[in-house]
Amino acid sequence: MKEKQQILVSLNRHKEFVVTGPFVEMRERQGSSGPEKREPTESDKGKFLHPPEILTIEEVAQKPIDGLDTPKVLNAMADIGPEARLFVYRPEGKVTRHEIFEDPRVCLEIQRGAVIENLREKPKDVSGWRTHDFFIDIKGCLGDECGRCAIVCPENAIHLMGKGKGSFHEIDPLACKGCFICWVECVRTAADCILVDGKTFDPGMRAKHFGE
Amino acid sequence: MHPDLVLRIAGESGEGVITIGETLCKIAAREGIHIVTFRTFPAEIKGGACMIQVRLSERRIRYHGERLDFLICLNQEALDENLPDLKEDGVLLCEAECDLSGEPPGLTVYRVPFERIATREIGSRISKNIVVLGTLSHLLGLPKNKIEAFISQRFARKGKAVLDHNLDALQRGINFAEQHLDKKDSYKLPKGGEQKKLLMTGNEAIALGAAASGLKYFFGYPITPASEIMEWLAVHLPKVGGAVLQTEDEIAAICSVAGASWAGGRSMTSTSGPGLSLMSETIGLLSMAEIPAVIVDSQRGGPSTGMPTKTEQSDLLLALYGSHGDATRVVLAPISVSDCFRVTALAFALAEKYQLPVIVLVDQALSARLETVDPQLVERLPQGSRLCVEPGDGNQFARYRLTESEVSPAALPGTLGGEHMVTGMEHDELGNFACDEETHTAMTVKRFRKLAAIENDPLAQDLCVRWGDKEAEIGIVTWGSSAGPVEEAVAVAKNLGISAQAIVPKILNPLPHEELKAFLGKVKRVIVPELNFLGQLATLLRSTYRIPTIGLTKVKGVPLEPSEIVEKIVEASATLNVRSRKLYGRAG
Amino acid sequence: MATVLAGNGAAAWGFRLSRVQCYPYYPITPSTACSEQISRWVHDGAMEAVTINAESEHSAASQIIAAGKSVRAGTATSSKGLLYMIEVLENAAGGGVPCGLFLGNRATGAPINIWADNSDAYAMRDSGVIQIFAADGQETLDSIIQGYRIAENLRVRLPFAVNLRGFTGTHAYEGVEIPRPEEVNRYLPPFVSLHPLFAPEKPVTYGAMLSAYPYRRHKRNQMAALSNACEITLKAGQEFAEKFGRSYGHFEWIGDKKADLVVALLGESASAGEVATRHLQGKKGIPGVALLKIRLFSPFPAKEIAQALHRAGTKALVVLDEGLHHGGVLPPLAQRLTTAIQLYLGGKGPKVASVIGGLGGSEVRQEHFQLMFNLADNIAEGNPYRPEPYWLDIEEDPIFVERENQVSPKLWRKWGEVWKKQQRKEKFCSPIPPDTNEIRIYSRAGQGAITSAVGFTGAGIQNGYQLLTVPAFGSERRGAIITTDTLLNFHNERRIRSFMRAWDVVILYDDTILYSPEHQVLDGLKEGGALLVNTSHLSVKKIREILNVGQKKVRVLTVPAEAVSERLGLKHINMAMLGALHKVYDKVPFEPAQGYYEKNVPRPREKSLEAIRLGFSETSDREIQRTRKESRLTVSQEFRDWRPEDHSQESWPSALEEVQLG
Amino acid sequence: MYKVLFNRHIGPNPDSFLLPEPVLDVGDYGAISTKGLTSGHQGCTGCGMVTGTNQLLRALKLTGKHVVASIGTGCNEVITTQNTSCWGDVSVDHNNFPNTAATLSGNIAALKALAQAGAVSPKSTVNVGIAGDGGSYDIGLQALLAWIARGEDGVYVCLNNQAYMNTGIQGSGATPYGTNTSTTPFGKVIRGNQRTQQYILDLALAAGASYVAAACPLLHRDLMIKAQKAAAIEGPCVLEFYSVCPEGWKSDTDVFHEITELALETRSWILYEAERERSSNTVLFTLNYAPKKYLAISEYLKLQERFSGMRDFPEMVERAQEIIEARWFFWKPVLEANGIEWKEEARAS
Repeated sequence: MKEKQQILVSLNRHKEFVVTGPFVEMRERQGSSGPEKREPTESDKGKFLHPPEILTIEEVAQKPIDGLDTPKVLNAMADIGPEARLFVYRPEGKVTRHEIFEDPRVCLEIQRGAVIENLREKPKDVSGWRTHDFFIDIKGCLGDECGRCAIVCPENAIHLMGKGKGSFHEIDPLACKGCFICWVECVRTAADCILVDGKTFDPGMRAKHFGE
Repeated sequence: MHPDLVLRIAGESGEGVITIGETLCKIAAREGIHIVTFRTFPAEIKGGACMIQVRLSERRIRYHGERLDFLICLNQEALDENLPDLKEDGVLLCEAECDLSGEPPGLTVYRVPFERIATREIGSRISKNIVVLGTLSHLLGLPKNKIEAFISQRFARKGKAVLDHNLDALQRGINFAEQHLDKKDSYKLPKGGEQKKLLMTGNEAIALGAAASGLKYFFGYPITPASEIMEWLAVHLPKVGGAVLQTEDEIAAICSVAGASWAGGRSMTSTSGPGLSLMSETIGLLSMAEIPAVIVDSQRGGPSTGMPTKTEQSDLLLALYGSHGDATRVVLAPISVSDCFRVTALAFALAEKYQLPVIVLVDQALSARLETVDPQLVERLPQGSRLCVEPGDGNQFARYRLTESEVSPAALPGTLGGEHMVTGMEHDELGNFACDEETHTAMTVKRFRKLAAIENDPLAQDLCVRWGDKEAEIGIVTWGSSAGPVEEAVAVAKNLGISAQAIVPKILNPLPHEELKAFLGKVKRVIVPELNFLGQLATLLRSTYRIPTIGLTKVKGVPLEPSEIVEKIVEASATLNVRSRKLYGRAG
Repeated sequence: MATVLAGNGAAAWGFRLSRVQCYPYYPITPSTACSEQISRWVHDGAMEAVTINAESEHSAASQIIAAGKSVRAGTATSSKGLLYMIEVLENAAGGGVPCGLFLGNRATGAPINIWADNSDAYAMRDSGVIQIFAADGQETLDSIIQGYRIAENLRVRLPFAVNLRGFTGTHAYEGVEIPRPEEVNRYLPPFVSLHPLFAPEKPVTYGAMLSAYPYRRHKRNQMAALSNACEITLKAGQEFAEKFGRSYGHFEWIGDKKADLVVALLGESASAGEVATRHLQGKKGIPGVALLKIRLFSPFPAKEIAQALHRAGTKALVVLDEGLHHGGVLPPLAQRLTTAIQLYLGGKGPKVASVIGGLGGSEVRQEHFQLMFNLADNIAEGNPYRPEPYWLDIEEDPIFVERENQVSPKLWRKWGEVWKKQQRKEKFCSPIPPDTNEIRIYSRAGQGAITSAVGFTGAGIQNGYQLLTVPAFGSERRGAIITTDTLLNFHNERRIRSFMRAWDVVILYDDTILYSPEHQVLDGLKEGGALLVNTSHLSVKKIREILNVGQKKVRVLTVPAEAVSERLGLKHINMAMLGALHKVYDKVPFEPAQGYYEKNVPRPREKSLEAIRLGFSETSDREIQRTRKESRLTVSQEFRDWRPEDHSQESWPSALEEVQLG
Repeated sequence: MYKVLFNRHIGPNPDSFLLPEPVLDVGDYGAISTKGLTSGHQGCTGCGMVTGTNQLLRALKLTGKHVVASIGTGCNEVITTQNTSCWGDVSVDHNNFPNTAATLSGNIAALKALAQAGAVSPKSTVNVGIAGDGGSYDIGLQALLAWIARGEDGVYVCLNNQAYMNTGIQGSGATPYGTNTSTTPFGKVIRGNQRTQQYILDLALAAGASYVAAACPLLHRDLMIKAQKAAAIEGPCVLEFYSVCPEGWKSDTDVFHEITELALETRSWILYEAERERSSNTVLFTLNYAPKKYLAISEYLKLQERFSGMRDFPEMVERAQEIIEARWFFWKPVLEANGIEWKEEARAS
């Protein structure tokens, strides 16, 4: 007796989910034009918060803020001294709040609450960690069609250079710790164009990984 | 000629003594002759002496006769036992072998070798009684064809051989009489009236009366001497749509009556002294819950097991006052078999109309007595129906409504809007439990006003029988089966020149105060003859009317005899002219 | 116009007026009611905030710290709940998250105890949170608003906590002024996060792992910010005074400006101290006395307090701590005061003695303050005193000793000499005359006595008096006998929040309480006071008998509150009892109170008002007549009197004669 | 509990019956435009865990939303925020060790509050909580299950390297049977970890999660599909990444590929996902990877010295095999529907 077929309640506009017994199969839903192709979009244009600015006397002097009586502000800050700060909060460009106060911090390079602003940070040089040098043969590399090595590199050391046919991947010498994982991936599944210490062939390493 | 004939047949129980008597009565009844019988039972189940005394008369009689005209004895013990009751100029028909040494002269004696005829000529001892019947019919001039017709009708069911056998025995009896006996005495069957009479015992009359007045359910437990009522009803009540149930004991019987009667069906039970004792608590319930019920008590020698087959009138106080508390009930007492029929019907009428238990008191003598009854009795039965409420009259139904007319309408179960609670606990008008002082007083008053209402109810009028000269100074008050001897006694006293009058109230609770007070107002002496030791009716009369009474009590297990009463009348009349008033503590 | 609020309710209003946007909560006695009130408002849409039903205080604290990085956040907890939070609170102070905490102070540790003391507040001293102690509902509300103003100040950016003593503070109902939202908005600007998470233009990392160098420099900044909080708290208090009229500072100096003897303490217990101080002020033979009620505990205003003591020329300072020193030299408050005096006044400061009291809900009564002033006087005279803390209400270790055997022998061996020099002076310990009216209600839990007492408080306040209602709480559940006390102060120039335990009226919510052995209902009842009992079958005479009142001049009144409520179909008798109270105690007039009750009685309103009126009218001190049960029979008396006729011979003529036969 | 349905198709599945549109399938090859962490973190050479984090962040950024991560103390947090921050354009809130899910819940509430105030559009941010296996199975379980029970919309990722690696390889709730760690050493009397490992995804489903999935960084296409699905599906979603840890598992730094492959072939790590339809409480299970040829567990033990002790005890290996087969039994219907034997020896015959 044919199992009683049942359609699973689903929001999906392109696929139907047919239940037969314990199993579910996906079928094309009639009249669906298939998922519209969409590129990984730029970050969404949604509404976000805007952090307030905390300006020193020099910064205020260089870029006067419209909507503020700059000279009066500068005088007030001068009274407080070098550690005077101007707190300005202008989410949509227009100053909604401002306040002059003396920076309570003693060690000025440490942010309030030991907060770190990510974009101001420079990556640490970890090149000292590796014991071998790795270099990608530009011509051998498949460029943006492959990208295996970039996706498995624990250090995000491998970057895509260029676009289209002439593109290739390059290892950032400051970031690579020499873990061989990119080499294994390239040899196994891609172009086998990563040179270890300048050599493409290393009998011991190949034997270990591929039993040759 | 003799207006009536008193005849007794005595012998060994099991020899068919009673059959001879009953056959004689049935034939006589068809002739329209008035009959009253008296019989004794031996205590043993089989064997032992027994006798049946039949009095046949042209006029209505209520007593089976004191001295015998005609004595038939089938063996020596019977002869010795019963000879003294035979009149000097009576007739004796006895077994040939009996020796008659020292029998009084002037006695007509017929000696018939019944034993020999039955065993040797016919070959079966049990048909001896038919032979006696043949002989007797010849002596008394009973037409042969009537006897043969009766025998063939009676033995038809038993098959041709048995029938011929009995006819042959009858013929031999007649032949012997014709050949050997020459009729010397003058006794003949009295002349019958033109109308045929019914013949029945007291128990049968009660059962028939109940069935005739709409008895629907009978619950009983077998007890001598009342069992015949249940047996009769078990056969006949289903034919008229009723039902009989034998319960495991008297308590179950009376409780079943209570349930069935509450549910709307006329119900009854019959028992004897011990049974009435067991039923007394439920009589209280019937009175409290105001449920109609009829209880027949056929009294026997008491107390306790006492003398089951002997008659006595010693349950009166139990019937009047049995059950704890002020329990109300009606007590009736018929004085003859035809009276049993009417009084039972009256019991149902009163029970239904006034919604309370009615006790009918008879005794063993009356229960077992065969008597002829006037067939017209059936039409003129007293009627009484239960007052019921119409369904759905809206407001809450008050089962025990206190109204000036004492009786509150009942509601049969299932009546819409008639839902109510029935309980043995004191209750208010709705039937809910209520134990405050006003309610209990009011409800007790309601229950006792019923009895007062019964006194003035037309149903309960002329329930007293009067005999003798209305102006006589000697008064006799008795009840139940003792009425027969009293009637005889008054007649005998009249012949002796002493005027006495008698009153027999058939309703003992509530007493017919007007008639009794009228009667007691006239007489100077009151004799209260009854078959119990205490003088229970006397006690009742003394406590109710505060009158002096002369007691005549007898506990021999056999009915009173007119001679005993006449003797007491003579004694009482002797005191009439002696003005010695012994003052007893007269109240206030 | 003041509204009747419990401490918890005032705290909830503090959070609501500060427009807190994220309020995760986890229930714990005694601060639960604050979270319940906020949940009710949020669910009714009266407060725009996101509440989280956290599964533990640890998560609740994590949530306010996470949310506090983007919005204004706050929560309420007590005792052990706070101890769970301490593991995470470091991240708030360390991360510069200005979130707020309301703490209903309650004992911690074993054995478990749900009543008040400061051990939970003392346990969080090292989590870097600003700690403010409030003394009553009003201070709690105001301190929470000021707390956010201080915490979010750009020179602070640290979390704050407002402490209020459990039950005597959190569950005490009194008049609280609720400022209008727009005024608070002017005082407290909306929250702006310095490093918001939801700002892609400046992605930030909180709680990075810093090694020694950056770590210690960060901690240096953090401590600098915390010390700023001291000055900013003062400024915030003054600005609050300008806007709302109630001034707040680091501490409150109550009593003589020039005071040789000073008792210092934190929070709500000071209400009893005020009464004692005013009683002793200006008495013959008693030098200047003052009560130092410290409000800002962390950062501790050491310099300001030291200078105040110096200006007052204080010779002896007794510090009451409601917590333990746990191996420290002195309990925390005493230790901080001693250090402050030592650092800022050198040798010229007052001598300091430490007293421990009020632990686990122990009462700090007025006579305790008299004892402490007496101790201070002895110290001021140069008598020796213990360097280690004294204890209140410990029979074996009293402050003053009359007989040696009264004290445990080992302590006598240690402090015998000192005790000998310390003598108790009667002039300090004279009994304080009561100048407030007090009402005690004995009821069963679940009968709604508190609702009626709070209603009465509202009516009293509307009439211009200052009232305080404190229900006694424990772990009893429905049915147990509990007490609810109400205080009425007619002099409105000074607030009184301390009970004399001399009752003008005692109310029993049901007559079975008369038989309860532990509740001697007549104890403390003033001469001429009244005893009101809810009963429908005991007469006044019987009650006087049960309590063997004898000739004591005490009025006894009864009210059949059950019958009244039943008639109206009300489940509780508390409204009828409220009306009865007005009948017995007339200082709060009945008619004007109706206006208040129309708006503030529980639903069904109409029936409650009717119950109050009936309670008022049916209260009486006369005997109550027993209603006769009318009979339901509908038949005439004549019918009932009928009896069967007597037929005895007298009533009818008869010739019958008694005769003897034979 | 819940009604179980199996997806007949075995393999990665960008479509979900809970989502109107399928998620972006990056395929096995081709460069991926979005960035993960910035380089220069302090992780061990050849660390598989931080690869998972990278791929997670890249996948979430593919959805075009701003990512806010609530991370709990552990290897992943410590190596990426050592005196600096490698999180790039992701805002990070590290609060404490046991309260990753609580912190996540706090940030979700903050987002809701800001949205209520109209300051932020809620749909443009995804809140993700990242913790290790210790932080999810043991100390953080209460916060995690409570967060799921509250049904808040967010993603929770457990980087499962099967022990407390940050503090020096101590045994955790996720440590397999027989493993040698510093607190469950392979002694003469008690040989290695006596507990069998727990499974956080089962607990999450029982607690009411909308979507759970197990993934491994080697098959990055499958991982990134699951990450995007978790971000898109409404309600609490829980992911678990297989994180190769050369230091903790005492393996070479370059065998990331081989170890993962062996894990999949010996079925000691099963790639599956489960979507729950709330109203009817049905859960659709999809098996994403079924090994062609089953390998015995002993193969998997070879490359990792944490199992060195266990290798010499056949009954322990047998026990480990039973544990795996007991777990694999769940997928019996799907396998048979696709013609694959679920039992190892059945295949052999």
